[in-house]
Amino acid sequence: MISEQLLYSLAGIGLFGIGLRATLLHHMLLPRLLALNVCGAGVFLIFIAIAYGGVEIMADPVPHALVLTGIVVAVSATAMALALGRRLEALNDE
Amino acid sequence: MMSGGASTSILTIALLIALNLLLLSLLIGLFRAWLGPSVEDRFTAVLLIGTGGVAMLLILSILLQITALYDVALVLALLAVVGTVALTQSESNHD
Amino acid sequence: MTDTLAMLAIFSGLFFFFSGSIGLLRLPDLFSRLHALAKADNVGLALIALGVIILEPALINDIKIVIIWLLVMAASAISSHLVARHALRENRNDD
Amino acid sequence: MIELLWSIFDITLVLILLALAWTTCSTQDVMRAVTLFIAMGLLLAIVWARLKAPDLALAEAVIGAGISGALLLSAIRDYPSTSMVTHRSRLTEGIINSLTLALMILMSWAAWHGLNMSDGVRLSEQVNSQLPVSGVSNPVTAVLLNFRAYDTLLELAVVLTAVLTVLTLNEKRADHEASSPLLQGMTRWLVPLLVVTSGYLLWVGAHAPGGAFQAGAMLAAAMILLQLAYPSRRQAFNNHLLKILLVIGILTFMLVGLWMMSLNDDFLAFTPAWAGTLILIIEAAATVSIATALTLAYIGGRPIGWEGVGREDTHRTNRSIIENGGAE
Repeated sequence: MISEQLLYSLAGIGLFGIGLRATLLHHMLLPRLLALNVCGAGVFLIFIAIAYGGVEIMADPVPHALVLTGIVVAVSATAMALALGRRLEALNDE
Repeated sequence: MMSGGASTSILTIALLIALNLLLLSLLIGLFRAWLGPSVEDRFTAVLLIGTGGVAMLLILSILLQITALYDVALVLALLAVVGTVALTQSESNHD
Repeated sequence: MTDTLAMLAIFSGLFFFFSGSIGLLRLPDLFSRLHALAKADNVGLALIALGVIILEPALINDIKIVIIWLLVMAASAISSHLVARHALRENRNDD
Repeated sequence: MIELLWSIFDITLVLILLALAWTTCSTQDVMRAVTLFIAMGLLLAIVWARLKAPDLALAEAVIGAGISGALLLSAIRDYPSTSMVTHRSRLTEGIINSLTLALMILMSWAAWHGLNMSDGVRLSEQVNSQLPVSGVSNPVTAVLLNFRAYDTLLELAVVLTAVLTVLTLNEKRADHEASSPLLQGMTRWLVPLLVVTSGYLLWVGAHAPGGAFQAGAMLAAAMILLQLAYPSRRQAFNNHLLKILLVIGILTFMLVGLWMMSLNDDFLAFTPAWAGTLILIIEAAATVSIATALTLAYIGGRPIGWEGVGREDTHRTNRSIIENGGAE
């Protein structure tokens, strides 16, 4: 049970690291946003890995609720960032 | 739970093998997403993950005894087409 | 007995999934790849769904699985059409 | 044997996930990155299912397959160049790489120790002991709308703020060209199915995975599909109605909270006997608001005639604000 928790936590850390590195490296908005979303997915995965308790035991619902709101906030924040980028593009074009 | 008698344990093992093979098949399909060359070629791999994901969710729901995973599979099946529509519509007046 | 039947269905479904994903990887162009994908989408998922239906006791879930299978079939047909049409249009623009 | 097979499955799944993340983040082509990102979203839904989080798997399936894919693919149209060339200096790149690696090692160490030293006490025990008085039997819904209702209220406020920003900044995108008849035919039967499923998810959320977020996202996916198939019918919505729908979730939530405050002294402290009904009312309103918010976020700005001002006027106002801001 602890091995699954650890495996998926490490996977979450891996996703977080990959996303963070790419967020810092890229210049353009869209790739950066994708990387930031990957980064966020890593954080969600760490939460859910810790909430997991084994095949026959019910997982902890509190982190599930946190991540559920997190997913919806992440998609709205992405939409907001895209709108900001679009506005910036429009102003630069003039 | 599944770990009750001897026959159910054989069934569990068989289902787990099926699950692993299904994941392997998705992995093979994913190489197409990596190779491309065109956008449409990459998208065929996404379509395969959609269907394979539905199949995996069905098997997982038997293995983990979570019937709610059928709802997840249902949702995935319903929305599988939205991504494709978005792809084909978004690019059609790209240039 | 029922378990054996279910396993038989699931593993034959896996065979179609594998032929689909290997076809996706090996076939030369987009249209034949879409054709390979249809095997996994239609027959592969149908057999796996059949196996899961045999294993799943609750009738309501069985109905759900049948709906899922029908939806995936419809989605697969429409997705293939849209992707192929999109690819044709893009190519015509290039010429 | 069973353990071993689960381990093989877990390790393969994790490796595929990491490989997809890596290629998404390192590819030079935006279109390819978005496609791989959608694939990663689908795979994440399977990971949530594997980790026994069906609520999350539902949300990820709706948002990953339906909404973020459509959002990002339509955003690609806004950016003229599709290549993404990174031109950080070699030194900067080295610093970023080593800092990220150091952070990851630190986090792994923390995860290792945290998991080994954990005493196994979980919040789930407290949740389960309070579940009978929460009014619902799905623990995740109980946490979201009863035990930590404050969080959910503020989360709705965050979504509203994000959408208000989108609406403030832009007009809606230009329409697509008309779609194929087959797509329109499919939309005609698929959209009603999506709406019904959304209602099902809302209803089932009380005792099984589902709830306002999944239902709202599902409804938004239906609207997005409708707009993709019938681009010219976008203005079928009445703007006044849209404005009301956008805030009805948060409004209902706060009114219920204040009402409960008048009875039980605490904001959002539900009376156990009514909790089930109140949660359903709040969730129904929240579903509508989330759906409206996500649809407007997808459209990418104000629909035509959102305020009395015409396109040119708004534009000039924004311009002058920026210029004046620069002058001061």
